[in-house]
Amino acid sequence: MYPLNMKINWFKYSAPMNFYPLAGKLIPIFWLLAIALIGLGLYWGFFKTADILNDQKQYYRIIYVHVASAWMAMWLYAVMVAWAMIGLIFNTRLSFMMASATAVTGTVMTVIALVTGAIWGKTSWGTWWDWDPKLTTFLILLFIYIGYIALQSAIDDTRRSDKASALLALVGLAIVPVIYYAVNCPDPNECASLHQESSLKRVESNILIGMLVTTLGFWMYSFATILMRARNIILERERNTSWVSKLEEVNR
Amino acid sequence: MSEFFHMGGFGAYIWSAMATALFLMLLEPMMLVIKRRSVLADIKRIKRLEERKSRR
Amino acid sequence: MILEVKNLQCIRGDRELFTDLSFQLEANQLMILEGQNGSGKTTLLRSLCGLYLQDEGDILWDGVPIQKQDENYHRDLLYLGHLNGIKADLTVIENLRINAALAGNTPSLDVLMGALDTIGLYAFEDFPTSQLSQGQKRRVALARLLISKAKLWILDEPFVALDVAAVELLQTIIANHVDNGGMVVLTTHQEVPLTSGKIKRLSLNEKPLDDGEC
Amino acid sequence: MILEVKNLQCIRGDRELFTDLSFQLEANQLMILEGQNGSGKTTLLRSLCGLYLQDEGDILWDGVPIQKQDENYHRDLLYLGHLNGIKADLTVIENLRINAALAGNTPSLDVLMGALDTIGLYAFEDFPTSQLSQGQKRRVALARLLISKAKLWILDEPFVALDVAAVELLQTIIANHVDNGGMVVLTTHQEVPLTSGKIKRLSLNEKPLDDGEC
Amino acid sequence: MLIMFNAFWVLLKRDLLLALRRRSEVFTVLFFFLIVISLFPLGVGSEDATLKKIAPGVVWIAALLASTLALDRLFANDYVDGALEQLTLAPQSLPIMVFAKMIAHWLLTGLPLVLISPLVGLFYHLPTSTIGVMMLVLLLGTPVLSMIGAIAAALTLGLRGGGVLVSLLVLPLYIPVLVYGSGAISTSMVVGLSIQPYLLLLSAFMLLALIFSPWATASALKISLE
Amino acid sequence: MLIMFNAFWVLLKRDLLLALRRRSEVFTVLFFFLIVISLFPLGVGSEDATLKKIAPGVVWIAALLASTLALDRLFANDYVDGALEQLTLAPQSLPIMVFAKMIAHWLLTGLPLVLISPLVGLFYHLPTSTIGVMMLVLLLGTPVLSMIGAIAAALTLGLRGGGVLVSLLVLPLYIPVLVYGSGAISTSMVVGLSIQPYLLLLSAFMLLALIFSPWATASALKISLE
Ligand code: HEM
Ligand SMILES: Nc1ncnc2c1ncn2[C@@H]1O[C@H](COP(=O)(O)OP(=O)(O)OP(=O)(O)O)[C@@H](O)[C@H]1O
Ligand SMILES: Nc1ncnc2c1ncn2[C@@H]1O[C@H](COP(=O)(O)OP(=O)(O)OP(=O)(O)O)[C@@H](O)[C@H]1O
Ligand SMILES: [Mg+2]
Ligand SMILES: [Mg+2]
Repeated sequence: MYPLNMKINWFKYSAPMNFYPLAGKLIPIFWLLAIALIGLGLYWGFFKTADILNDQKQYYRIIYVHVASAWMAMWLYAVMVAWAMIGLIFNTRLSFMMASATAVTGTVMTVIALVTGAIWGKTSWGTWWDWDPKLTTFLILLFIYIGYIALQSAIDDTRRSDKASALLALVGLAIVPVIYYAVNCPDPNECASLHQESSLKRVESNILIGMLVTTLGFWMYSFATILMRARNIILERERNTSWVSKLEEVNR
Repeated sequence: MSEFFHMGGFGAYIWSAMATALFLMLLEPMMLVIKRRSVLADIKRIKRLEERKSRR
Repeated sequence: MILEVKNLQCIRGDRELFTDLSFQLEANQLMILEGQNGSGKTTLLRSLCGLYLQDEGDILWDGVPIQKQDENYHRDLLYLGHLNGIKADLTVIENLRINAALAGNTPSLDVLMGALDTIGLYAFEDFPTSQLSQGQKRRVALARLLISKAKLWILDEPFVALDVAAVELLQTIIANHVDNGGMVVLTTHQEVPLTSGKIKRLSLNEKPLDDGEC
Repeated sequence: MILEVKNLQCIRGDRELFTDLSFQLEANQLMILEGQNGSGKTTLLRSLCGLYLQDEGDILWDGVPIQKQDENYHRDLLYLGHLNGIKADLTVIENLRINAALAGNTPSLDVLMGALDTIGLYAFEDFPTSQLSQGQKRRVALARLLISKAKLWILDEPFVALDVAAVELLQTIIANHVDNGGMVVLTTHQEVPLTSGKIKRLSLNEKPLDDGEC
Repeated sequence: MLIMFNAFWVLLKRDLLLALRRRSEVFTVLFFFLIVISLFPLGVGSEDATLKKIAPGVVWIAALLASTLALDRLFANDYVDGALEQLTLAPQSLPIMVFAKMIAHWLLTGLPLVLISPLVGLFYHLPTSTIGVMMLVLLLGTPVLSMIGAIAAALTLGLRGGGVLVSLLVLPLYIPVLVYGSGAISTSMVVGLSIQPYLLLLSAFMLLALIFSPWATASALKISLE
Repeated sequence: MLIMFNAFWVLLKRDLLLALRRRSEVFTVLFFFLIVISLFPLGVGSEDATLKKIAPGVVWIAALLASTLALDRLFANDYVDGALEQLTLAPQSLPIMVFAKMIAHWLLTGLPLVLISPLVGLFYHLPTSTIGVMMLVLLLGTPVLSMIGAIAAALTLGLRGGGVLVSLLVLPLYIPVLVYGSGAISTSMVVGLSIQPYLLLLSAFMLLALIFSPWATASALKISLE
């Protein structure tokens, strides 16, 4: 009735048993890439753009970390929702594990964006925090991440916690755009043009390169930590299976 | 060199931003490694327990 | 009407409770589920109701997997778990009436009072159930059996908290249902002499309690 | 040590559960409390513990009313009600250790593990109790009996949810306690052959269930 | 179809009957709302201008909090006594039954807030027209709160610390309602500005919530009961 | 005496251990506090002067609400699983045990608020000295909240709608702390005024609560268990 062999082919790496060693091989690669790219991006930003920045704008150097983490924070939310959705549709355990592994790294990125953003704010506006739409959205994003993690850790039963948090992520997906709209445009009478000019357009191309390279490095970092966390989750959940007890690291 | 660290008066801010990012991005993998060790230790303990029991 | 279970597997936490469990139950049959504490009886019963999703295998009602026919199956099903499912703030008779209405029945007052009488709660009909003793609460829950039109009863330790008279009564009720073409699956730790119909016994003890560990 | 009950009366809502109830219990005695559902057994046991304040009469421990000697009496008392009193988030062994500590005991790890072994929870010591089945949770609660130094045990339907092996085990535990100079008051609806010591039976059925109303 | 409506009415009536038995619960939510409202002048000071300024926000925040707090009554009691598992096993559509429970919940917690809100107007010296607007937006907004909240309540069923957890999940999701709800009230105090866009947005939220939340909540319930 | 302290430590450790098992609960209260704090600028608007003006009240109201919400963890879990009835039967002084539970509760819900409060200072653009005062008054006031709250929590044990009911009982009792707590913060923003009287009053409240609340709570527990 079911296309069984198809299923096995398609879902080969969706079995934690197969995914675990694969992830183990990928992690060092991602770490290397992350260090290299972040190093390169920051080197570029700190040493190759000095002439562009006149003395008042030195603080622009925060942008490399700030923008990279801000982007990652948003991207990882999308990734998390995608995993959750796949999990709910195909009922694959691994997708749920990936979703929860992504959430924590996303939270870390959000925190970095908020902290570096706040520091930037102190340098450029003279205040640590302002209730500007972008910042507020980010704060709310942090709350939503935290809610996801809190729900997950409040439920012991892994099956329930997987599905419950996935559903929450989906609900979040539906509401987050509305929140974004509401925060950006609290007064619908004056909100004809939502598309304010992207701040990116005002950035020098030279700085942009550094930013993009750093962001790529942050991507690699996220891959690495997500895979590490996924492996931990797999070990924890499958600790009584025979394949885990045959693992090299267990028998050492 | 000190001029580089000074960064036109913004050194403290820039470096503290970098430091927080670095700190968090080192802390996260460190926690992961610690967690991995504890999970592995747990698995080993379960295994020992089973072996002891099968001998019983 | 047949309840078929095919190659069922359930895993709780990291313990495999049962694998490859297959059986079928027909009209006029009673199945007694046996097993030590923690052997997975409750888990199996909840899977049979569709409240717990099995890890492998199928549960078929009339040949169709129960996940694919929620309301149809639910019309034929009556489940009584560890919890009574009665509202403490409502009176005994309100509880009974609402439960029946949600199951799609609208019994007359006489029927309801008759059921209460039978189950030993005569003159308690206007008590809020919060003021009943443990065993009396259980009786309110059991009164549903007398009103329900469901074919398949799934009862998790129905004899708990009942006194001797009530246990006997419940035995008769179950026997009657089975004799009239019903099916019952139940668990109990008490030795209860259930005589009528074809009795099947299923033991979950094959895997001893600490199988994984010893 | 004597537990004396003199002319006890309890009224719940508007029903008089019992009046003029008097008995006494000495060392090496076991008292089985009998009665239909709703006859007031739980109420009586809770009054004996001081958890429910009787309407009339006295409960004396060693000649002193129990209300006047809280901690003294509590040191000699072990109560196990319908609820298990174990924390779902703690592991089995943590639960046991903390319960013992609050009762004033500090048993060694060996004693604790021994108790778990006896009660059939060997190798479950590091499980959070939330992941145990109903009967296993009950066993955790019962493990306290093995550690406690209390003289008077008050057990409300201790056999509920236990499987046959566990019921037998508990019988032995109770018998041992009674033989060693303890006292036990318990209720149960199951026919449990308790043989040792002097057994007293007290029935609360004198007033039939629906006495007031029919 | 008929049987569907039957289940709807039975449950609606049951929940209202239960509330009737515990009338005090309805008043508790109401008084919570009023207490929060009246704490602000105590904490912030009671200058007229300040009060007018903060009134829209305070009303809505108090409404969010009251409705969040009341959420744990939506399913928690039914979960504990096993009635909920019986509901999911009833031969009726679960989303319909969930919808009935949401309606009952709004009637018992949202509607009273709408009706009491003129009092807030008095406390904070708001003009009459503003009070009307406030009632209107509360009428449009509080059902959305109940319906979004129901999803979170279903997800956190039976979890320890459920009360705070549910607030954590739900308050960020309430933000759009808060922003436009309080926006409408503030705008109504400014001469010449129209509040119509606000009302349209709030109605749109309500419509969306009506369509999606019963299904989402029903799925969440099934997940939680496993 | 020794055995008294023993029970105290055992229970304190038990409650902290339970919290450790559910670390997320501590964070939930914290984030609830932060969310409430950040709802206000969204609802009220974010002008600098308004923010500074409402900050003292908002901080305290958020603290009151967070600590109220967390109250149902104090005894409710122990009540439901029967641990509470075992505690009252333990051969130990009940007030001492109750006191241990209060301390644990404050460590888990009050102290984190004190530690996080500087963030509120940033959000609302408060001067540094005011942030210091805010932490100090929170440190003095939150234990009082836990201790008064414990009485109400004990009284409402096992009642349906306990969550809202407890808030209803307790919020009016919190008003003195609210008034002097926020008063101290506002005063500290005015040059030349001393906040010492506020601190003295808050300390007096704490002392009174320390003396009476364990006994009151223990009696309330006994009543609720009957
Ligand atoms: C949605 C996520 C975010 C993105 C994509 C983002 C991106 C950017 C970009 C591209 C710039 C440079 C703009 C320019 O050159 O003028 C910038 C500036 C800035 N960001 Fe962010 N950021 C985000 C979140 C945050 C957060 C959360 C904070 C504060 C906590 C923050 C604070 C700032 C500040 C203060 C500036 C300087 C603005 C100026 O100089 O005009 N940002 N951000
Ligand atoms: N909260 C209450 N308010 C009023 N009446 C009550 C309350 N709780 C119990 N009762 C009444 O007290 C009587 C005795 O209850 P109790 O729980 O002591 O019975 P029991 O002998 O333990 O019964 P069971 O065998 O069913 O456990 C019952 O008839 C019940 O109606
Ligand atoms: N939430 C859970 N998470 C993990 N494991 C669980 C959970 N609930 C139950 N289990 C495990 O599942 C097993 C079976 O539990 P179940 O309740 O089905 O047993 P049972 O046969 O009904 O036992 P009893 O006779 O005691 O009621 C137990 O060993 C228990 O440890
Ligand atoms: Mg069971
Ligand atoms: Mg009883």
